[in-house]
Amino acid sequence: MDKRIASLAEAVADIPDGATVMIGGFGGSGAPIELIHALIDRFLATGSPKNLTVINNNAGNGHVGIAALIEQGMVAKMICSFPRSADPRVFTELYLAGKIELELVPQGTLAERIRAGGAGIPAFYTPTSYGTDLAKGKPVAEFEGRAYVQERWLKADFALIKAELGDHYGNLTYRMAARNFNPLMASAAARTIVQVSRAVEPGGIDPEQVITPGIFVQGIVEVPNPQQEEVLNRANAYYPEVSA
Amino acid sequence: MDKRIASLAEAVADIPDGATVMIGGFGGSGAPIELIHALIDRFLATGSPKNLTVINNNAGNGHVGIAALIEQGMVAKMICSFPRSADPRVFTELYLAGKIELELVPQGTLAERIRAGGAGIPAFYTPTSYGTDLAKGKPVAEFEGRAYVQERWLKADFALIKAELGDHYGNLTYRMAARNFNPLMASAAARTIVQVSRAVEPGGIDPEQVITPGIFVQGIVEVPNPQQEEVLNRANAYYPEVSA
Amino acid sequence: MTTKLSNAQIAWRAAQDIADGAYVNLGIGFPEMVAKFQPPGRQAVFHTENGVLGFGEAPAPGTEDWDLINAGKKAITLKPGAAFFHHADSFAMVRGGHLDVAILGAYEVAENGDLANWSTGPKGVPAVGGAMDLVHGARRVAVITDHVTKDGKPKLLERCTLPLTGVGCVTRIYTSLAVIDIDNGRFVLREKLPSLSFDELQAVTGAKLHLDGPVADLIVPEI
Amino acid sequence: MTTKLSNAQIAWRAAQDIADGAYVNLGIGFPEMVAKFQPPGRQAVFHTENGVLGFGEAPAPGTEDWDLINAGKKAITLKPGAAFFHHADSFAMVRGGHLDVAILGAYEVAENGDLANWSTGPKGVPAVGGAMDLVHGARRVAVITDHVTKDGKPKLLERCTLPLTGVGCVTRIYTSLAVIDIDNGRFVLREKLPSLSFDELQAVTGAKLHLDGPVADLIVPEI
Repeated sequence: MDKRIASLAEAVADIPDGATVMIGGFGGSGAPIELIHALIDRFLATGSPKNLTVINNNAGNGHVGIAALIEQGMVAKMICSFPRSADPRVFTELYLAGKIELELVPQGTLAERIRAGGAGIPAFYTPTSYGTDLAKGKPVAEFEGRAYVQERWLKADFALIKAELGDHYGNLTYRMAARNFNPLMASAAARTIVQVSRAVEPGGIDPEQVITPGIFVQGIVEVPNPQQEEVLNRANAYYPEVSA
Repeated sequence: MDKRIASLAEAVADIPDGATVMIGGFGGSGAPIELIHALIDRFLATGSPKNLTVINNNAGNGHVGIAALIEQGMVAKMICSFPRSADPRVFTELYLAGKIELELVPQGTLAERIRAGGAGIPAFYTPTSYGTDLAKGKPVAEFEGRAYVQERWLKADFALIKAELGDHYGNLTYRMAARNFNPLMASAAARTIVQVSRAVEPGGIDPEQVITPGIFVQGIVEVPNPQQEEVLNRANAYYPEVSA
Repeated sequence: MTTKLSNAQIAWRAAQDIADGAYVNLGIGFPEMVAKFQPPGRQAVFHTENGVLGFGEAPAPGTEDWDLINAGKKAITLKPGAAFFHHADSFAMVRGGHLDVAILGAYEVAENGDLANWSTGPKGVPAVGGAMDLVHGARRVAVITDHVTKDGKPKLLERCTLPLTGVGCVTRIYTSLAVIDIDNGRFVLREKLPSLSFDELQAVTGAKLHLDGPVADLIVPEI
Repeated sequence: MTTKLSNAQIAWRAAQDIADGAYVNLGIGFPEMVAKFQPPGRQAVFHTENGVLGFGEAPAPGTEDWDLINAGKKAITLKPGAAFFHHADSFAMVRGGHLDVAILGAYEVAENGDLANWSTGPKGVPAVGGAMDLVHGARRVAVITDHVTKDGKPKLLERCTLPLTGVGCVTRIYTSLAVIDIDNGRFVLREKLPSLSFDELQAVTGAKLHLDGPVADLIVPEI
């Protein structure tokens, strides 16, 4: 019942080479920077994990967080809606060099595919992308005179997400727009690891205010005062730090 | 922007004969008893609305709320998962007499069909009911070696729901397990009318704690100290009251 | 000499297989009783379809809050760490494979894992509730039931005769006489009342009972 | 004499068609500007895909909270009555037809309502974001755009040449020269700059402009 994990290193220790990993956040808001950096630390120390498939709305910004993960060569494939950012060079250069794969998914379809993965819905129909290049090869069907595209669920081996409060059972709240993809990814991964800004006892979150019930969470690690990607990028930060 | 409606009578005034009406609640919890009774009052005064299709998890209990709506002969069809209750006589007698139609839907499928209606998903696949009588006539498909049934979205002309707090823009919270189908139905109806136990100014609900954002709500009417179906039934209540 | 287990004793036996920290849904009625018999030192988290995770026992009579009920519409209480959610999220937990165990009642169970527990046929008012979702959602679907019907007919059959709730979904059956696994389309006997011979048990079972290793004595406390 | 509207003026014109109480999504970049020009006495509710309804203008520099951003990753503020939700609920609002208006930029718009605004072709990194959802979700999809490309070529065409964002989705176009409706597969001119003749406008438009009633003068304030 107690899902607390003592350290960031331990929290990411089980992610194997080739894993599919959902990473929460929309741009920097809700991005679990410390969990991502712990994964990089492990890779630098052990050479693993690599060949990851990463699911996130974006493909990194600057040289921290997901951008740093990509920059280390740990990511074989990105599944995202918007691989652009203020500073998308890391992804862009690898992509144009053919060294990283991209599956581009409309943002609402990405969200719904993840939700479907968590909800046991293997496929659903959406009007989104009908008649466009992103619908190529997908089944289409007509309902009530309108055309729709069939989309498949998206699941992951691991989800790395960021929450505000987390109790020992894994019940979570989020902070403002940092909620975004985090609750969906929590539901769609075999193992969901959460960095919470504050760990509380069971009962420390009003049951009305729980956004992610603990049933979707396998591990929580407390990271007080987490870093914001936007702030790091404005300071031109690199991870790991580049020696001057 | 101000979605307040002054009276229960006004709140239900626009529901026409033959309308499809989602009614929130699971058993008595979250059931908008006062809105339902206002609809009965209108029918008794004007003869409308009738021939309603009502979507609810159940089919009424005792002689108040949905049971009273059915007892007045206003309901042509129920779409529900569990038309049984402590006292289901009103529905049972009409059903066995062939005077009311029933579409029986597994509870999770009912919830997901309503959510799909609100989310613009015309169809989805679920393992639920595969190989059973309730899947008869529905398309089936196999995904990753497992068989699934295709289910269609469910929408309504009106939703009558019950919430705890409601601000003038229609942002809502619910009370404990009274949440149940209410937020889903709010999203799936062309017009969602809410009885709130307390109306507050915009800003009176923490944006983190809004369960139903106002975009899904067309009208709210304040009903302080709402009645509980369970309490009414334990008092053997009838609506309208039977004169002694 | 025990000739059959009471419902409470069947529920007790089923409760022994629920791990600490497991997420569990108990069907309405008889299966709800399983919650009372969690072994000491273990704490399961109970889910109810109508949107509560982490609920506790019934409140004292007169203290009920009718906004806080379970799927059987009975009043419940909350434990620390509980959460509320709407019906679609609730069935995302069910259908999405997040529950460890669902324990349901049965009219009939077949050796292929088929379950019939929602309809006794075309007469009367059909009602399905969440059963069809639960049987295809929980990681483990178990049944608790009397071994035979009230008029003594087998409930464990080669094939169900009543309308199905789910196909090939049940993996373990706790009855008033035995504990039986469903494995590759066969009933495999795991435990039986010590007072009962294999042949006596087979005689009240509607399909062949297989053996796969030793059969333990089904011993439960007086309750 | 105005020869073409500035982006701010185009945004101003588009803002005049947004009703009081409307739920509105503004595409990232140029369309965000529409929010600045709500007519007095009207209040729209702005939605951003990343899970906020009811947000306000940008905070003062240095007071940003980077957990409170819009779809363009710019810092925002909240108005009273705002709400947070996750991405699936956010796109339920979009796809489910709950938004009154979406206003987007365009590379090309065709007379059949097709829109191309996400990809300039196979070169570079493709990025789509929420555009494909918005064009099939909002009740009214409008485009704001310069009337021609930077090198003077028409952006309003018989058929799009770039990869489509959506099929038959746009119903009104606010350009630097005109306001044009799409009606039954035709561009119907509603307003044009008074300094511009019909023929001059037609000459920079890649498909036939139709008339259906009087053409009003497109008059906007200096901004």
